[in-house]
Amino acid sequence: MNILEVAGLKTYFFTRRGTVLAVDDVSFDLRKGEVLCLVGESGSGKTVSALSILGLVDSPGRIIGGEVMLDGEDLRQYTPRQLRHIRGKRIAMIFQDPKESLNPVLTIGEQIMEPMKVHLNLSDKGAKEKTLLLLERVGIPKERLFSYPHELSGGMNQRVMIAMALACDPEILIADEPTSALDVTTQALFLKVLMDLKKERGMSMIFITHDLGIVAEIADRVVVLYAGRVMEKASVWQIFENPRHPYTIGLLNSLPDIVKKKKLIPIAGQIPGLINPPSGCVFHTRCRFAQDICYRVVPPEEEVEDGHFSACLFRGSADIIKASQGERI
Amino acid sequence: MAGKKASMGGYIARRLVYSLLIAWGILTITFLLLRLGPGSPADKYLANIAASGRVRDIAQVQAAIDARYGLDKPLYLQYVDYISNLLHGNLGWSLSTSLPVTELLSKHWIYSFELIFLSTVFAVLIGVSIGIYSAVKQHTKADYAVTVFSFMGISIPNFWLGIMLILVFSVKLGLFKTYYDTSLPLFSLGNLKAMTLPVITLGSGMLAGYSRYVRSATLDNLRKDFVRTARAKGLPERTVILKHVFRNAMLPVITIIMLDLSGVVFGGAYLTEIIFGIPGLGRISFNAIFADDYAVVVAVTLIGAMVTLIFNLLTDIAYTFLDPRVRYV
Amino acid sequence: MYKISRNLLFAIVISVIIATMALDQFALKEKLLPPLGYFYVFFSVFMLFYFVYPLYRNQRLTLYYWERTRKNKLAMLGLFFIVFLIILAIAGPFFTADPNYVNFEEKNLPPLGFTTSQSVYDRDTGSLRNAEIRGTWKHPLGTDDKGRDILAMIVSGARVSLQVGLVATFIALMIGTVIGVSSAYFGGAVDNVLMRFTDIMMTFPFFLLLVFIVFIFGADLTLIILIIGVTGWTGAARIVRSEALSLRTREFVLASRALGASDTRIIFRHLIPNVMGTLIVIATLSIPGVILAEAALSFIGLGDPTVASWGRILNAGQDNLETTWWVAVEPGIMLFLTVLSFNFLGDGLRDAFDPRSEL
Amino acid sequence: MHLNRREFLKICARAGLYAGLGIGLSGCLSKQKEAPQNVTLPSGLHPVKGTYIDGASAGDAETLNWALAADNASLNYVSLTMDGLITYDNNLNVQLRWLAEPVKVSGDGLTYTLVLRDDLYWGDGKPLTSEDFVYTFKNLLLSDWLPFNYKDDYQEIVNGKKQYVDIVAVDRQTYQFRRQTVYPDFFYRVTDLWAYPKHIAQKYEGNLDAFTQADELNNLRYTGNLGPYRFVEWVRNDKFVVERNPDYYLGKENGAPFFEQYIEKIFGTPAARQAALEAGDITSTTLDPLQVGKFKGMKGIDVYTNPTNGYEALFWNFRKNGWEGLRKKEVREAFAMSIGKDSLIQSIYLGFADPAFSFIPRPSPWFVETGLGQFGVGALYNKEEAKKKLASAGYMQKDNVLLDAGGNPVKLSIITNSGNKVRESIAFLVKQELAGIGVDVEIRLLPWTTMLDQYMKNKAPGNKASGFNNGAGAVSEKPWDMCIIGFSTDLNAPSGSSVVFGSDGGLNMFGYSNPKVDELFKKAQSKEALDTSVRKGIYAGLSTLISEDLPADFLAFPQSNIGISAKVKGIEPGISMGYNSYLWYFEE
Amino acid sequence: MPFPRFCGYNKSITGGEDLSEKLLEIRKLKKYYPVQTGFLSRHSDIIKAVDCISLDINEGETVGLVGESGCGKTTLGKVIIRLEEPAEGEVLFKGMNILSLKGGEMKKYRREVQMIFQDPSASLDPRMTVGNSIGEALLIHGMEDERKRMKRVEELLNEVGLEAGDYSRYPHEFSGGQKQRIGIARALALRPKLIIADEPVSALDISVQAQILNLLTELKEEYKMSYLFIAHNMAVIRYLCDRVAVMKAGKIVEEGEVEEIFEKPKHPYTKALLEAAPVLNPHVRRL
Repeated sequence: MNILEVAGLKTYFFTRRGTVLAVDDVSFDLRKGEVLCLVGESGSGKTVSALSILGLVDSPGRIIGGEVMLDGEDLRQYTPRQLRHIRGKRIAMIFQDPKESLNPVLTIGEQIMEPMKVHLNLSDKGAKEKTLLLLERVGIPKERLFSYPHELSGGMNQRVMIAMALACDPEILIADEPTSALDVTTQALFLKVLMDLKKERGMSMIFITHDLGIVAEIADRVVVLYAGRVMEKASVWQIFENPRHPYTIGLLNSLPDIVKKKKLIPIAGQIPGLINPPSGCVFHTRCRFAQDICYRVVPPEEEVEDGHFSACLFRGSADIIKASQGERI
Repeated sequence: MAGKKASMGGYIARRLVYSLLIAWGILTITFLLLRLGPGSPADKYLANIAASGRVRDIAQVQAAIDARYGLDKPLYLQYVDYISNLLHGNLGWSLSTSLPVTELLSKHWIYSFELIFLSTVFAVLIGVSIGIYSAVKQHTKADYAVTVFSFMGISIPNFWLGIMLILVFSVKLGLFKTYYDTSLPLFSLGNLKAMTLPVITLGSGMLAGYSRYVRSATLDNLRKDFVRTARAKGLPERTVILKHVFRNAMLPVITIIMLDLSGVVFGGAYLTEIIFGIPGLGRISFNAIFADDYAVVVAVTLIGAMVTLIFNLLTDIAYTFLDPRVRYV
Repeated sequence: MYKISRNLLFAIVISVIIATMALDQFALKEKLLPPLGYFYVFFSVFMLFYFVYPLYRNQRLTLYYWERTRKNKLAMLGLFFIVFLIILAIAGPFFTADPNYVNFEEKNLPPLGFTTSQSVYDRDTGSLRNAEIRGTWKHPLGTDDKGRDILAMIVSGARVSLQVGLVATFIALMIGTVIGVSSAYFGGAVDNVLMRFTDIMMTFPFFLLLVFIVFIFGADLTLIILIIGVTGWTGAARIVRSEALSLRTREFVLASRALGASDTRIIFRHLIPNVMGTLIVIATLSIPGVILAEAALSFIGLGDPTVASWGRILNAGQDNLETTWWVAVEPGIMLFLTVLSFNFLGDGLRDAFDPRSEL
Repeated sequence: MHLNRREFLKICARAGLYAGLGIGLSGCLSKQKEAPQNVTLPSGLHPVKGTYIDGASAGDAETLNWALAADNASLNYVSLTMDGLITYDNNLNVQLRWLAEPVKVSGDGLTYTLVLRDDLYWGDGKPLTSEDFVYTFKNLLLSDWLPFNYKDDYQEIVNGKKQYVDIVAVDRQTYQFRRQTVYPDFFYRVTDLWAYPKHIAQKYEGNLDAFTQADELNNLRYTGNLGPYRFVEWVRNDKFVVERNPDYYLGKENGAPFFEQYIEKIFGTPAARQAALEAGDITSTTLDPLQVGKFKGMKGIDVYTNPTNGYEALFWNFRKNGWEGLRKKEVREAFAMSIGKDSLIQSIYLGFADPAFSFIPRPSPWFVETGLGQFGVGALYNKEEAKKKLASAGYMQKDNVLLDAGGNPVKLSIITNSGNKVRESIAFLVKQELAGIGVDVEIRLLPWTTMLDQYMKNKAPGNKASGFNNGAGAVSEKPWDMCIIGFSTDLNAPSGSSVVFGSDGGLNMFGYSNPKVDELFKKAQSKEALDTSVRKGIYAGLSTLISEDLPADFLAFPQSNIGISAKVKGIEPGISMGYNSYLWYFEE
Repeated sequence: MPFPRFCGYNKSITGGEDLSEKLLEIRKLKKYYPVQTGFLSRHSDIIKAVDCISLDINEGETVGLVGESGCGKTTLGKVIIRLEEPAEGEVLFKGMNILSLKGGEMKKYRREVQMIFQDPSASLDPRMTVGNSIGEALLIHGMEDERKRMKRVEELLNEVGLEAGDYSRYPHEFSGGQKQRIGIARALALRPKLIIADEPVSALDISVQAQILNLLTELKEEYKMSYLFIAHNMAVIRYLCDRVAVMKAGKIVEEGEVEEIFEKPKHPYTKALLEAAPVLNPHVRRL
């Protein structure tokens, strides 16, 4: 059932100041037809993980370990040419800032048609027809075919991005914070279009976000990342109702809720730098429950309940369970 | 759409008006320069007469000649005369070559044009390609080689380079003629061969400069999100570079090339023409300076400024077609 | 408090310099310094007060940018050569011969380790007498056609080149900064007028204009420096303006305005220090251009004839490239290395000051 | 790359200092030989072939409309297409060109009769007649509207009034100049001018603008068979191209000239010019002394060393803003005695010059060697002696420093134009030498215009305009003490140099005044000087007087070196080497 | 549209009599930007950034201003602090019209009203030490003694959770959250009565957001200040504010007590905003 499996992924950036451990031993899998959310704050490695899947990490970054299995084949063993045939065709990706992610000097029509011409060998005419259909489907008037990105609003541009991603009917769509540059109302409309399309085509989706609200809204399963490592992996229900990692708990406690006013309990301290990440558990510098052992031992991911993994040495401790339930008012 | 066209027309109109304003400023400054020069047209004849050492009463001759050239009029009337003469295409009479300045320049501009044109083509073709190459291969040995080579190209005084080239390739190796032969038809094979050393002399600095600009512009654009999008679409690397990166990178480079035209190219062409004996505008004005033939010097300065102005205008207009974003400015 | 005292101190020092200059010009019989000398003193004092002292005071920031620059090997190479050149220009004349000392007995000596043959015409026999000449330790880089020591000339040429490069660039940047900042800050009509004027100046082919003006007013080093400074500010003005414009809307400037900071305070405490990085980069990258412009001017015979600049030595040597090649080749190499060094350093500084690479 | 404003030293123009085929107006001796065409061609054929390219220095000609020209290059260009009345060979003997017979001077020295050949015609086939010459003189050169440079040459003072000499056409081939006063050098004035075709020039008469801009006069298409070459094109600042004139009147028998084309090619720098010769791209060019050794050793290139008619001298400022010491003869002598001319020639000219003691160069028929004060050479090169002379004039030495009467060290300035490397070197050498007698010299290298405007031009108090000589009371704007400058001398008529040394000479910028000199110059132009031997005596006296009074320290008569491809044959080296260039030919 | 367009202070909308003391009153404020569209047709288009807005802020109150990007909320903030000049209208601070203030009075006003900016990286001068940035306010307002200033700045640093030793460090040495703390310290330096916080947390990470929100709440108590809190995140507004005004296209479409607005939004736009905001509960899914 797993269409994509990522195991032990390590992507480091070799900068002049030192090696940035952007993604350090990250594993997760994506099941057919589900929405997997990668959640984390800036620098947690969620975007780099996604880029690593497609081999799009730019210099000075390099994937130095792990496997990316697509339908049982390791994409890391692929030649650049083979990988190119996966990109856009079997796995498509959309990015955070639609304005920046579209080439400003090409019309949107041209940009949508590009992958079709490359992967499907469509003629100009065929590509154009298909593009018009796609545009209609994502809700863009067809006379916009010859518009340039700057002539469209952010929401519209993000729809263009979807149309482009869906051009070759990929099996997997990776969406990297596609809504964070959009207004709330636009975001809601956009998510609707995205989820409808996903259901329609039975795609699997990796959705990267820092917004737990969106996670609650669309995810089937969730991977919580922090400082390049996986903290917790579980279904969306488990995450929100029974979080078993202090970081997840901290996140949930520091978010104000729109439904009712509650007390906020922030996570103390700052996000650590990734050149010399904290020893042992990367979260120990900010963890309320940290013990001496946390400074030394890198906690392994262990299943705490069915399909619920946590990388905390004290995942079952009463304090944590209490914190996760009791303090959430 | 109609609104867009109108705004584009408006933009061009605005540029035109600015250019006219600048042109007027240029005319005024050149007029002042002409008046700054110690020489009046009279001085030429006066010098001749005085040189014989036999005529004492020079003041009278001076007055007569001043009257003939309208120099006894108040300054503003001279200014009006100057402008109206220019509008009639009359740049005055060149005393050192016995030709109307207009005719002199119309005979000689082609040599400068050929030199600048060939050098620009040479510099742009090679500079742009090695610039892109070195950006794509950033941090490789090839990149460092290009970088060091570019710096050397920028730093080598082109008048010195010219002399050395003549010494080595013409005198010692006898590969080229030591001078530029004007009897060969322009752009003929022999003529192009004669242009080799001058073009290298003038072009190497430009080439090096352009390769630096192109490299950094390409690097800037390589980091852009839309490049990642293009790669995520599975486009071949060639297409990514040539279609997506190149077009965007060239936009700022075009401006720089145009700016170079007034500063680097004219100055360089001036020296190159002197060294290789190419009878272009630079050489003409150089000789005119030492012959106190100010009308020619000022006319060449004027033309240099006007050409720069027109090229800047053309660049601005070309921008509206190359960069769709500008149309709304 | 320190700001006021620094400005005050600067004003006092400058008044003293101006007073001395006036005294020198009008009262004293023996001139203490040539006009350029005063210019140089003024320049040094200004740099000391508004460049070196702030660098010292803001050690942490200085160190931070130094660390960033230091990573660029080419820039360090350039810096090394420039420091060498500065030491050469300042201390060199004490160790080398007088560059103006002429000795026709020792004319056209090749550099150490080279030999050359020279011939003299004998009117009586109508034939040439040939002689082999060998380079000597006394003149390691050889001598020119007047027997002047080329090493000494190159050392004094280094001084000239640095003077021209630094002072002309300084003038250009001062003008450019004033025009750029006022254009950005006052906006509206002021901006329009200043920028159109800049446009006009920019369209003029710089070198042609330079040649013309120098020819009209005479080839005097001070004047050449002034002319380069007065015509060469346009690029700086544009860059400073666009930087200042973007800075003006930056939130820290807004914050300062919200605190009630005056325009002068914002210009001098926020705009200029922030433009400073760019200015340093422009300066480092303009200096080679200026040095080359002076050299080119000297090369075509319009340089100050009383000053042994590299361009002038080169000009003197170019006619006999095949016989006394060293006269043209040596200053050419120095010129090339100097320009290269400044370009290396400028590029390194640009990377170091690049806000995009700042965190 | 000389900064000389060429027209300034136009006195040079009277005797060519040319590169290449110094075709031209070289001055000459009055003894006219009835020279036949002394063509001594070697046996065999000289097929017409090849292009002769002469590499010239930076300055291009200014106009082909010769009446307006004041620079050597212009006259040089024109002379390729028009021979002129006569020319001079290397011994300064007259060679007839357009003239059918030698100039007849009447016994009273007042009438000059010139007879033209009858086979000369203009480009449109109309014959060249005496009427053309008379018209050219009367209506153009000597008219009010045309600022012809040599007008004064045709003026004489009759009863205190200036007037032009009379020109009359006697018949179709013959015309006469009729003077009322005697002027022995007048021969040289009347024989070195061309004529305009009357029927063309008439169209522009009276209108300077039209005349200046007249296309027919600005190109040389009217030259017909008057010269060895015909005008092809003139690319400004690049080249002047002429082609073989098949109708050339001197080529009727032997088919001269033998070059298909002749090109004056202008180079930006001497280096480029010499490189081109070395590479074989051009046929000839002048060489710097330093280059001669290299080119002499080169196969395929011959180097010719020829004397010239110029001299370089150190002039003193006699005016009020110069050092008063230089107005004393002993001081001048002392200075001249301390500047060694031999070492100057050795180290600066590398031997290619003669020491100079007066303004008349060795090739001139009026040159005398005996009786000259030979300062700076031999016994008269003696710094100790110089110091004694200075002491006698009241200038004492102290610690090797010369002190003036007030006890102050003597500091003098020496000026010369920047860009002229030879003069620059001389300035340094003079400084070095004068340091030997305790004089501290400051060298000021000035751009040519600055030097002329601020140092050479002078004006008397109350006078508005400044000129090169505004009388005894005039001073220049800026003070100076010594000046290095070069002049050339009309070899045939050195009396022209009175403009430099005469008290009211137009180029006497130095304020020199010696009644005896003035008198001798006047004498040289008087009736008694009609007799060549008398004139010789006058010039000898003048030379001796000048060499002793030292209005300037004459330093050297430079020689010129010309490198020519060894393929070129028929060359007769000498001071007017190019006089028979129409007979030169290429040999493989 | 049935909903009434109103201009001017309409008490019926806010409901109930307001007895607490008014700190700031905005009356019919307008701010227009001209947009150049063509060469000859200058100023033909106008963007109404602030279009006839009236709003009160009481002492000790936190008023939220919510709306989507480009609705003019930031412009309103800038007009209040006089970084922009309005076209029309009045802004009364403690009953004084601040738009006519000049010189010394203006300087006084500056002490009372301060602003916190959105982007913590852009709001600090990268070439100035943190101490100087914070101390600048004190210097401008007459505290010239450097030692005194330093002491006060160190106090401020402690109050916002930084260390006194950070005084001589530069902004690039801090993380985003810390920079925002510095920005807050700078705003606090003059002990203002009103702080305009323009999206102070939207550029921060979630875990840091809460720190800053809590800090703002604490400081409000300590300094007895009012906030005008500009945000687009409804949840943050609900957490922090007493009253909220909803802005759309330069106009305030609805205004009232937080609970009232969130529970019973009247204006369709408010409803849309609330509906679009994601809820932290996977059980309430709408997609």
